[in-house]
Amino acid sequence: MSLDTEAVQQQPATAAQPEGAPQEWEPRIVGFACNWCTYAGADLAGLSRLQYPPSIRLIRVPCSGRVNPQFVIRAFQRGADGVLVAGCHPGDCHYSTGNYFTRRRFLLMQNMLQYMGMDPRRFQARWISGSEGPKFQQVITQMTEDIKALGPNRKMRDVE
Amino acid sequence: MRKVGVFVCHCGSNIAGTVDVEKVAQEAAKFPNVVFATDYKYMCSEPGQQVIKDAIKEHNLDRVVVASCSPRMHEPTFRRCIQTGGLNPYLLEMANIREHCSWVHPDKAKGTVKAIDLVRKAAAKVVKNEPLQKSSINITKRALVIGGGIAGIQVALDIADAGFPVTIVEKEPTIGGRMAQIDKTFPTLDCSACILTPKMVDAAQHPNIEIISYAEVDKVEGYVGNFDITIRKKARSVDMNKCTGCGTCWEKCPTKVDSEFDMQLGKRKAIYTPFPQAVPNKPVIDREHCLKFKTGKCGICEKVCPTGAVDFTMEDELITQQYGAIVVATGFDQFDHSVYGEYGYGKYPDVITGLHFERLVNASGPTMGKIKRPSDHKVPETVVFIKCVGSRDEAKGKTYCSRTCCMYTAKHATLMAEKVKGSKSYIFYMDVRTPGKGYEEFYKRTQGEYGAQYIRGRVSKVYPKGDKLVVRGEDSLLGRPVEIEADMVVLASAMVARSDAGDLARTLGISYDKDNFFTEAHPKLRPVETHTAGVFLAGACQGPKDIPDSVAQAGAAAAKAIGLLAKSQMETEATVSQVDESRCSGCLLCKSICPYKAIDVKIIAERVGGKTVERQVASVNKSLCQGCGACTVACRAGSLNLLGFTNEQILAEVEAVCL
Amino acid sequence: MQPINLTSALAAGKDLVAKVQTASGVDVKACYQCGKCSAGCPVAFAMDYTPRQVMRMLQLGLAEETIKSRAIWLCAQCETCSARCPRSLEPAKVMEALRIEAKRAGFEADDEIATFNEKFLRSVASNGRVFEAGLIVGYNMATVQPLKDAGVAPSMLAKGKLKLFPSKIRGRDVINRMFTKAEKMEADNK
Amino acid sequence: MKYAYYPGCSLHSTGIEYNMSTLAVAKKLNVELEEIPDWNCCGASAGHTTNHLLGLALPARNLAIAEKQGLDVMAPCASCYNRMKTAEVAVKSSPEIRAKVAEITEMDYAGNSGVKSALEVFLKEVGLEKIKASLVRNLGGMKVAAYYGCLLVRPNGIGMDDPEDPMTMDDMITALGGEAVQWPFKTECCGASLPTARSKVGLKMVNDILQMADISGVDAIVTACPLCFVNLDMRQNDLNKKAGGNFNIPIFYFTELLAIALGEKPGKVGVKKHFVSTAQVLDKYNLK
Amino acid sequence: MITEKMRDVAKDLLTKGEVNMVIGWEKGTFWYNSTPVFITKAEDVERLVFDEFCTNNLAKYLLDYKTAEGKVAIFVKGCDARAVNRLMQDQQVQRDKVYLLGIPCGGMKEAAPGTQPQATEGLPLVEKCQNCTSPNPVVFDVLLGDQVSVRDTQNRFAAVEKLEALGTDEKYAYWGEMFDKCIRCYACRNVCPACSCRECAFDGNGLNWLGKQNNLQENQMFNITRAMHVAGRCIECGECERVCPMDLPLMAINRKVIKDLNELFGAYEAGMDVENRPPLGQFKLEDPEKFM
Repeated sequence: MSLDTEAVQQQPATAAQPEGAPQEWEPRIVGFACNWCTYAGADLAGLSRLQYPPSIRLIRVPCSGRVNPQFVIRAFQRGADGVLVAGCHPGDCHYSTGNYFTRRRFLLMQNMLQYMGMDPRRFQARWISGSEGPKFQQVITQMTEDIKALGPNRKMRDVE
Repeated sequence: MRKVGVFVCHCGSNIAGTVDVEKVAQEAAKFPNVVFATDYKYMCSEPGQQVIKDAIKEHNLDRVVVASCSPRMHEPTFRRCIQTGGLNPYLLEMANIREHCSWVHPDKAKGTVKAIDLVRKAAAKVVKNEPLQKSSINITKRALVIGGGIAGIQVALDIADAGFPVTIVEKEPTIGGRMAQIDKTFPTLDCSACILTPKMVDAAQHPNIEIISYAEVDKVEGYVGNFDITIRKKARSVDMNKCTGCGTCWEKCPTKVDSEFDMQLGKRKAIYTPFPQAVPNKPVIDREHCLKFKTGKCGICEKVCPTGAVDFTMEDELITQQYGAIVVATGFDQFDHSVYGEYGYGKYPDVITGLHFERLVNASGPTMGKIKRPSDHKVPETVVFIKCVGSRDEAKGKTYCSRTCCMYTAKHATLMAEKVKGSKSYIFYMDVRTPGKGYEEFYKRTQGEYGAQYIRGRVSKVYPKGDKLVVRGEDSLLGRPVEIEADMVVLASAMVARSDAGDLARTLGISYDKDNFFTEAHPKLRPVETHTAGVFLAGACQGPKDIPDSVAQAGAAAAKAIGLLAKSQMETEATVSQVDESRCSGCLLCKSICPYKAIDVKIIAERVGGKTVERQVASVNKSLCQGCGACTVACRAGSLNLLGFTNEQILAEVEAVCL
Repeated sequence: MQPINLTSALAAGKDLVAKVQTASGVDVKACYQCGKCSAGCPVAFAMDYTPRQVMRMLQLGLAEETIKSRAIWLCAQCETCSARCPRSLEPAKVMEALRIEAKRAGFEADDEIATFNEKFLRSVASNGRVFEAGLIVGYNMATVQPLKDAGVAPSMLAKGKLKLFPSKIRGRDVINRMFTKAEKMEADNK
Repeated sequence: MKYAYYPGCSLHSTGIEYNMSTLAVAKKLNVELEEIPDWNCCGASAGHTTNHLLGLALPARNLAIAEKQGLDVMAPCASCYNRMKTAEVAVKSSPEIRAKVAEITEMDYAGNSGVKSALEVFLKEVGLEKIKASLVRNLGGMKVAAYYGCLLVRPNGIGMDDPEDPMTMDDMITALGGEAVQWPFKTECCGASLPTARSKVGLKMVNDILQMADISGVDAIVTACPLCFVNLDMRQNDLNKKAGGNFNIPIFYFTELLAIALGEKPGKVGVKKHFVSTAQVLDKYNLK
Repeated sequence: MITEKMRDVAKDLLTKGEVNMVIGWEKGTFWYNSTPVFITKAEDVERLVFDEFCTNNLAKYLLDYKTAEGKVAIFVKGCDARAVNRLMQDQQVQRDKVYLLGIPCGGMKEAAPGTQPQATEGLPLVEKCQNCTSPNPVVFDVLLGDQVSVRDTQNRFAAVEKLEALGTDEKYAYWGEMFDKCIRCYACRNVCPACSCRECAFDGNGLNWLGKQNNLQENQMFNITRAMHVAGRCIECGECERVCPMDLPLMAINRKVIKDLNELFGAYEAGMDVENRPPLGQFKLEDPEKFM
């Protein structure tokens, strides 16, 4: 095994920062959240005023089973530093079975991205229910820290 | 070029306190297609909504973005708002800058950056929004109830009382179901027949209820609101219009047959009603045993019938009728304990089941309510009850707990103590589960007042020794093997799905679990619905249940059915899947993963190389589709798209947040 | 009765329980203590712990007590328990694995049965087959009951049921090597 | 029909009648038996409860030899049958075990040669129809309890008949003109080596079985296991002397009754070697 | 000899009118290649051959004759047969419209271009055949020749495992180099029997899943998406890799997916039958739960 150099070599890049951004680099994480569980969980985090880094941008979908792997690749292409797919816990799917397909699809996708040389921390999937505001907070915080440690993503990106 | 208006809400200080809302509006104004952007203190208030409506007119807006709270909160509000403002309600997108931003990011600078991103995302999506329409379907205001046990009767009465016609289709010659076989009901010990038979009569006499007994559902076509259902009325050999139920025929019939109703402990005739209070109280001829059908001779019933109702030439009849809703209430079967060699493979006559015991203790049962054991009609004095027979046994039975056995076994022990003075009941159990009103108290009385001896352990073997049955168990609390010489052994056999449940499920297009119980649409939130819209569940066909639970579920299923029938038209989801037929190759992988069976094959004709050829494509039934979007990802070619969450819309959002 | 400290018991018994689980292929946690095994066990009446209790002790990590028990030696390996277990666990296999562990740890609570087994196998190892006359004599001598079963021996000899000399197979050396290798492989495995 | 014959240690000593009668039946039914050359002990329960691999390797060596002969094995002894079947199943289901066993036995056994009990070979393969056609005399209504013990019917997947209520021998008794008494202790354990190793415990187990047979009103018990046979036959005397029993139930190997019904002289199949005399009952039913 | 049998059976089928076309192989321009041939007349059957160079998987040609009248007969090796199953599962080919002539296949060989004819024994097997798991047709109407035994396939995932062992950045660098070469000619897709869409997601004037630029990023998008689209559907015929003009190690991607699917969701080989749905089209409640 060779040393994973990504984390140590790449310094936070400032050049690619949006105009007027604060000094500390904030990663950009695209999150796909199912309407019934994770989106509601994020709402609950808000209602409970649970603070987490402003790195996440949630895209609302009806079900995690709606998330096409191509959306994930497109996010990386366009400059996402991390991608999160989140939905109801297995057994809790509003549509009964959607997240079981999600589970298979993204387990495979995660392996594939890793095989292609993406750090697995950049693409994660999580089950967050509508009552798990604290879990949403914790997942976003952790993922942001993970990605901060890795630095900005350069892989698969088509914008410099 | 779209004309998008962006409306940023302060939500008092809820948003404005940590997000620079004016800056958000200013930035939003620079986004492509945005022609107007403003902020306001409370966007959801009357004046706030007026700001939107006015702007739509003034700036000729064709799309609207509201940046405020969660769409799960106010999306319906703002959809109505733009609708009154003259726009299709689906031309709205919301940016959740409160729950997802101002409330969680105290750093105003960072929060503002994120809020701008969220608005950009919404604006990018809304540009791709198209006007959507909810479609509507007509509802046939009639319900079909399959199964006429206590659950089915309750459903039918409730729906009928609400003013809708109901048909009960019952497989047996009479309604009443399992509850009619039961003697007393726990925990009150009131007589089962006394509370059931009045309901049976109510159902029979209700002007809105039609009972078709000795019949089965043959075919189901159509969908919610418009099911075309074919019912097979089995040949009864008795003309229901002529028969008065006088009973002369079954008195004179020479053929005796083991009674199914009495669990083979008593006899009935070849022309029979299962029990005296049957509804309808008109007999059927059991062709398998009737001498006339077997040998061509006899025909006594025909001769003695005063109204000439007996008709040996009768054939099965198929009738087709339209229904708006279906309630399935087909009940349960009792587990067949003949798989247990250690309990004698069902060959020991005095090893009986709970339902047998019900008949033995029932005053109108084969022993007139005197408890006598089947082998030699002796009154048993030592009785062993074994619980969890077939339940909680993955090796030979079912994995689940049958829920009712703890209580009915306690009831049986109570009845033993009452009916046979000086008798002793031993109950082998693994756990005693009594979660119900008055249940634990009943169990306590059984142990205390009625002196039933509870022994924790599963019985390993029952074998005859002389005229006794030796029962070997372990008292697992003591850690020692125990033996009881009993006169009779009663097995609390599991409740299992009807043997033909799978067939009915396929006919109805509903799903069933590994044990053949019908599956509810959601284990918590939609417990009486199925995945097939318009089909509801009541009673033990969905899983083991006692009478109170079955009746409660029946009421719930009736309410759901009434809710459906009360409308003359039903609105369906606007955000449904759509097939691009030109792209669809007809592989139908989508069909196999749709949880609602909303996708079907459709044959289309098209011109290829100068000739017309037919090919198959997928087709979405808008009334059934619930808009989950699973099919869109299964489709590699992207020929399926989910309206409201199209690939184009989601990709636009991805691009917008990555900018 | 001393209370059992379950916290330390679980930790202390972990390795042994794991070994028994691997060797027997039985997940002891899956046992729900219904007692059907013990109810049907033909030897339970003579055991210090019923088979169910053996399973329970393993669940709680009291593994050492199980390998010191007499129950594991009394088990006749009739597999009635395994055939009737509603969870398809196989207590008989657990007993088998516990015996092997007990031997390894030097606990042979029931000397008589352990001795019998040992003599039996020694007979096989040296002859390739069991020499029953030698086995009975050797076993009774070892357990200091030289006259037990002695009464039947003469009549057995007369009926041609006992031979005075062992029947030995040609491949005795192979059998001998098999014993050595099997012992070594099982030892390496642990 | 030809099988590799695995008599096992018991059939050469305590179970000598079983050997004699098995060979006699085989001859009558034209089943050719070729003894496995230089076979070794299967290890019985002492083997596998001492060392798991040894418990597989001992029977596997015999099976490997039979595989070279190109024959399936017939093992009359229930214990040998059970051990060989276990080895067969284990080797077939796991290449890893197969390799280990091969290393120990110095022979590869691929699982191609399987094992059958004598019950299966005579009553299932040859079949009751053929047996009925060859009967010379019948049991004349002798009341016989079939006793299977544990190892023929357990565990699930290895046993050759139902573990709770096997019928193979009962059907034979009926076919031979006897009355197959239905009794609940067909598969109750006789204690195996316990009557020898721990006689108090073992004798109680034997006692229970004999008692149940007694109250079921049987003339005789028939078995297919040499260890069960010894326990039931030889221990009656012990029980009568030490425990105040009063047993006098003749025990037969199923092959003995079968051979007699097929015309063999009782003396030739070893019935005189039993501890409990068989003369009375054979006399009663004209089977001398 | 298989070739004789092929000709006999083809002639018979065409003469009797049972089929209107026979798809097989004929000798190509060079001694070391045999190319697809489409025979419609009985007198042309002599063109048919079967030798160690019939590498092409013929199944996908069936799509060209979907709407044709009558039946088409097609010769199928193990991989062609699995490909036919694959297409049938996608409902692109109807079983009663094809007549399958099975040929057990000992593996295909290759010779360096331009070399002189030589004995085929000494030639190496082509890559795709070295680890072939199903040399015998899994579906056929008649079988020509005797079943052959399966070769040792222990090295099936060797290339995948080698790549898996690389570090993250090394992997990225490796694949970056590979995909940089990709010219997006789509030959891999066009030849693939798992790519049965009427119109590919990457074609047409609908949504632009893929940009038109030929750069690394779009090539990555294309290749990863292609792998996901054939996930659980790839029958390992290796045609994509064979036809790739840039020699991309495409099977190292496909086999990675096969390996993962088998490890994660239980053994599944695509195209062994038509009933068993691909793993991404089904699920089990007890699937591995790694997301928590």
